[in-house]
Amino acid sequence: MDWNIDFTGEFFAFFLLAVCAIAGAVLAINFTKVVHTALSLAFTFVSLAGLYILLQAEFVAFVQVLLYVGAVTILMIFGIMMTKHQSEGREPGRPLLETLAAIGCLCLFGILFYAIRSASFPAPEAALPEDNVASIGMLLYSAYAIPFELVSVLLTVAFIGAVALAKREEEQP
Amino acid sequence: MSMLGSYLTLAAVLFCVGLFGVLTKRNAIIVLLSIELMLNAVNLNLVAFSKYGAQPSLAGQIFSLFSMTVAAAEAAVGIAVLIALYRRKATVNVDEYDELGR
Amino acid sequence: MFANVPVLSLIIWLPLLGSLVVLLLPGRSGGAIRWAGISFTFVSMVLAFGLYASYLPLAGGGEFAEHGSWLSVPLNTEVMQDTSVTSYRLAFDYSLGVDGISMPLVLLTGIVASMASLASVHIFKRQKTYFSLFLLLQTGMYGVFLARDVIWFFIFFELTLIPMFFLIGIWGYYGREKAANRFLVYNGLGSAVMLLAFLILIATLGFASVQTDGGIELTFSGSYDTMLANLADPNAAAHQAGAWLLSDNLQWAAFILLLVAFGIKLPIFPFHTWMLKVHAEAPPPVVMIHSGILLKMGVYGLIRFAAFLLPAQLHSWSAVLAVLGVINILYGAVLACAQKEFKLVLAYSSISHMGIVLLGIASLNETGFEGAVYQAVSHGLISALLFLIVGSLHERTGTTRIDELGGLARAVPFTAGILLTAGLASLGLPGLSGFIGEFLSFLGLFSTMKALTAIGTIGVLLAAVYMLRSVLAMTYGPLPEKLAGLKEARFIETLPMVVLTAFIVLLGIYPSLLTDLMQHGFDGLLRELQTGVGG
Amino acid sequence: MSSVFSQYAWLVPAFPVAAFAILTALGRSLSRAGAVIATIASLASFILSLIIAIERIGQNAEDYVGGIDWLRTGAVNISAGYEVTNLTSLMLVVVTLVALLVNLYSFGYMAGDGRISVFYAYVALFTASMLGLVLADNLAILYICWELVGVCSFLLIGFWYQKPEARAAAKKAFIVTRVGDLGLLIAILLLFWYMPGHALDFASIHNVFDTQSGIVSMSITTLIALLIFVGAVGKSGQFPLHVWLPDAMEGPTPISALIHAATMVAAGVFLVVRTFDIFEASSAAMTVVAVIGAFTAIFAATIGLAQNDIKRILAYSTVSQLGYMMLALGVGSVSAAMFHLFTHAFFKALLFLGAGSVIHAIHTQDIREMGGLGRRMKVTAWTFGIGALALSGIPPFSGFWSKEAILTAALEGDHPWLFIVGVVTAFFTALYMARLFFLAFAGKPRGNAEQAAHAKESPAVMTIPMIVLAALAVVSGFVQTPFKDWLGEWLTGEASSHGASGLVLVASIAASLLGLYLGWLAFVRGTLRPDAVSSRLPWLSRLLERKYYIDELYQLVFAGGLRGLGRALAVFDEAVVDGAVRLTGYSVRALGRLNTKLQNGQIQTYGLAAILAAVILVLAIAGRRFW
Repeated sequence: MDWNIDFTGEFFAFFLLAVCAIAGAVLAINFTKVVHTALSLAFTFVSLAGLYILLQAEFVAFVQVLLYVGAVTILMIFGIMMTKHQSEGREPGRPLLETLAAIGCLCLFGILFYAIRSASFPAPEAALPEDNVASIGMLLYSAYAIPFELVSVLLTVAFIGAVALAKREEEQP
Repeated sequence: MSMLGSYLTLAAVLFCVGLFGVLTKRNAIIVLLSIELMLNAVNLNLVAFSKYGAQPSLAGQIFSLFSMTVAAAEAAVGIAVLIALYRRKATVNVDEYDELGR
Repeated sequence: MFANVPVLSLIIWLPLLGSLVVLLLPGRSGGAIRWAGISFTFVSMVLAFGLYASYLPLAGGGEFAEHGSWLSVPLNTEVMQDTSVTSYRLAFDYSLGVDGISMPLVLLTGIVASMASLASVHIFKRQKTYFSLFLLLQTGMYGVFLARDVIWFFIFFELTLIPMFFLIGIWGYYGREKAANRFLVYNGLGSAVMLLAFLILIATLGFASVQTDGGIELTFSGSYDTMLANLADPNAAAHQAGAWLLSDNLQWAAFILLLVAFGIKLPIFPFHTWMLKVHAEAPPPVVMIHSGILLKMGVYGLIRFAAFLLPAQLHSWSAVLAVLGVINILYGAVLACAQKEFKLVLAYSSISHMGIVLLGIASLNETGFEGAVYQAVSHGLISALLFLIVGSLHERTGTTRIDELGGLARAVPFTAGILLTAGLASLGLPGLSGFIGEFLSFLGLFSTMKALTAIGTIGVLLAAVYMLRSVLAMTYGPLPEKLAGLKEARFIETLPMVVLTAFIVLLGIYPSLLTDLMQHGFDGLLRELQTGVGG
Repeated sequence: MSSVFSQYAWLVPAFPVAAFAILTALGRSLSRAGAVIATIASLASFILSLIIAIERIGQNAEDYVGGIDWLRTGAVNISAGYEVTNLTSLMLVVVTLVALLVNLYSFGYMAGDGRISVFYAYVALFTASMLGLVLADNLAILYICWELVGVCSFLLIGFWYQKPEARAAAKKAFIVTRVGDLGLLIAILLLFWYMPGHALDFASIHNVFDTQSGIVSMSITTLIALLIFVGAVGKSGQFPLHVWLPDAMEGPTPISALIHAATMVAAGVFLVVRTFDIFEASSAAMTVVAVIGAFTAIFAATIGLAQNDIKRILAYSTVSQLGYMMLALGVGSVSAAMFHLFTHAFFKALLFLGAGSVIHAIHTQDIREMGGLGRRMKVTAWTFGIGALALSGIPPFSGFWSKEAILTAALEGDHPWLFIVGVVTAFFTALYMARLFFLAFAGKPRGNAEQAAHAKESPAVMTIPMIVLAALAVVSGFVQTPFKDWLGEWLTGEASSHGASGLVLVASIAASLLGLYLGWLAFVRGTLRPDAVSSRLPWLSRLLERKYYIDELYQLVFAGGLRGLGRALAVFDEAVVDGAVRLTGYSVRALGRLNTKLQNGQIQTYGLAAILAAVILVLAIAGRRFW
């Protein structure tokens, strides 16, 4: 079988990080304690950040670590801490739902995998610029200025919304 | 064949694992986390295409940045909603969140 | 006589106007509502008779045709390979016409609807709604027989369903809701199937192209005449737009869909069970309309669309139709022998009689086709008369069960006499109209399928058995004590009885009244059957 | 010679039609006036038919055909036409004469009935249809009138509708004859498509089957002939469709005389005569006709021996005599059959009117309750006696001559067995008539006192028709004797004097006399015990009394079979056909319920459904390339 893979350094790095990411994801699904899940996912996020570096997306990798590992995971852990989780792992399983979900996901993966394998990707016409953090900055403030501003509005709204939602209802008149 | 296929396959694996989590996990927090995983899988695709696509450009990376931002906002709102719900129902079990069917 | 009058439109839309007028009348004035309903019904009937008087069979009714554009949707010209096409659209026109096949049925509608309106004087519950629905129903019925565009046919066909649903569901007997639901579900299904068939026909057969100086104008429409013209001249159509010619498979699909759609209405075994409920549960005037006219819409549709537009399929399936007809005849007749409720006897006898219509259609010759239409008209009159009597009896005795009635000839001699006459007409006594239709249908089919016809004629014998069994049990014999004080029918009831009987006798004694009308109605189909299929 | 009056032959049935219309329209208010109108109409018909017949006597009169287009469709073009020939003019006279006499007679017989105008209306309609049947120039019109006489017969049998027996008898008559009608209908359909030019008129039939034989193949000819014969069997009460005729005696007695003795039942014979060319073209059909006729003759005669109801005896006698006519046709003698039809019409009508007179007087039909009526009802007794002698075939009464003609035809036609059957039947006929006559009119009254007190002669309006018929029963035989074959020549147009056959004369006279003598011994002298046979062979007498159990058999096989089939199909309709419908409805509802369950409000279930659906969709769309 010809897998068309060059055993380069990049490949080994990719392989290592991919295994980490998948392992983290699968463990996250399998852990029964929520905190373990959250931590294991954080591991996956870090692995993904490594992959971004491999893909010459240093800025994205940085944001990934900052945002996901730093913000989202911590947010989730706060969420975990604010709710009770005594009953976890004790509910009866839902075999039908889980079987069907497994079948559905596997089929989806099968379809995606088949599509990826059978697609022919043309070779990139050019390489990305070496130092692209600066270029991203330029782009964000020129071509993507309006979306950038909109995202900031979104973040603000989300922030306010989150506060409003999480506020205790008793405090309302 | 470049590495693109491998990245896409990895993304597909992560996406499907996340999807499975979304569909089967009872704990609402894990569901939210699984959604984050799925979003990450998509980001991986974007970044991979940004390098190995037919016309490499930074658009993919920028797009993934926006996506991450939206994901962060989503996580914040999601946790807030969850806490509000928890306060009302005293559980994070999604089985109990069946107001849609009533 | 109708030089510049759109008489067909008047016939169709006057009842609708009447329906609105009835709705505008104050709800308390029962008499006014009733008379408005009856008079609007009669106006249409009179117009229908006027049409009959000025109808010339040789002309084929062309002088009455009405046409107007109604709905036109432009389509992409880019999809056309041929660049000379300048205009490409979907057009549904308002198009009416009458010919030798629809003329008898329009007359039938007029007569039966008028008589049913007279019979409706027993209805006191929500009169206003009743009469407005009743008139709406008439618009639908006339429209079905007069429409010359499949989409309009479909609209009118549906227009009969909804008022019928309410008429059964509100004014029926105890099981009325169930009967109405079953009616609607079955017929709705039939309509859906019919619409599918029509869409096939429109897409494959209903195009017309006009050569203008700019290029070709291509129009898809539901126009029946366009379809007929395309069918008669397939070469021209193929030349203009080869890709859209009605392919063999599509023809078969359309034919079978139409057979099912109209088979439900007719009804053909095994689609008949809905009809039993309707016959048993609906109020008698509504059953008069239903059994008298609505079933005939199935006959009409079958001849008009399945036979005229798809003669090749009819030709290859004539044996199937004949077998279905024989099954209908015998199945209905045997079951009619086993019923204890007179309404159900009549319902099964309708199934049996509609089998004869199928035989007539299956015969593929003029005699058979005319027999089928004749049988349809005659059965319409006879079953209307029978249900009129059923209504009159039910109102007096509270029952129409055979074993609970008896000796009516003594208690209500006039009604009993008419009932006996109607029963004799129904079993095909010569001298009454039922015989002519049966005779022509059998005669027609006999030329091609002798053994099958011979089996079918057993139905005539069985008709005698079930009709006499039930009618004699009700009219002859000793009078049960609880029926001793019965009152004879009033004038308003006897009038429709006499009129319907008169028509039955008239058509039985001088059948040329109707057959002359149909004389040229089938010319096109016969030519098609001879040349297009025979070759 | 041109036929002046023949062209007005359509008026003959028109009179009774008019009478029927008037009586129906005016209804019961007419009462006895209606009877007068109907009688006048039948008188007019009789006079006109007599004129037509007289006009045709002697010279070689041309046949007259006229009519109008009646039904025009495609290949079918049927005219409502009439045809006057010697045969039809003879029938016209017979029918109108008997109808007139019965109309008169009913004046007395039906006097007390409240629905007398209805009765006369039915009789008028019957007369009209019967005349139409006789005059019809084609089979389609004949068939229509054929059915109409059937329905009139049905109406009149059920005239006293309150009686359940009358209702049952009417129903039976209609349905059993309808079986025969079905045969005739199919025969007409066959003829229509096999005849050149789709002609159904008798002239064309004559051309095709007589002169241009070979146009229609032999097997089809036989089939058509047999199917026509089925029609005749139904109408003329031949075995195996004879069962309705005895039951038809539930109707008023004048009707039994008119319809079930003289005219309508003879229509079957008339039909075979009209289409005789078809029969002649097929020897197999002829054999069937002869055998059925002969069998019916002896079969019904034996049943007649064991019956006690005066009208039923006469009814079986009618069946038997019609069998004679069929026998005559089967051996190829139209003239003998028509001759017997002619004489039989008179003497059988006479016998029925006589029986009616008796019933009118003592209100019973059981001959065991009669006796000694001869002294109290002289006219009835004498005329009835004349009728009985004519039926028994005693010279010089008319029955003798016609029966002799039939037997001669059988013998000459080389059918010795049929001849023997005929002679034996003649013996039985004489025997049962002797039994009937002697039991009813001789001896002492056996009924109760009240009946004896009532027993007095009927009014003149009833006896005069009987006297007229008695006179005809005596003289009508002379139109065709072995010495002068006048009727046969007139009917067929060929001189066919068959001469006297000593064997036939001797055999038939001997058989008849023997029968009468035995009857006299048994029922008057008492030297022969009447129950001699029944005590020794009880099964035989029971078999005869129960009419060979044929009614029971039919009841079991046909009525029971139909009822069983009906019930079975009703179950099928309810369970299978409607069940399938209900199953469809139920499964749709079940599907809906299943879907409701899916709608549980949990987002994960929805998500799962969406994913699965998406997968299926993708597979369905993208997967097509693999198939």
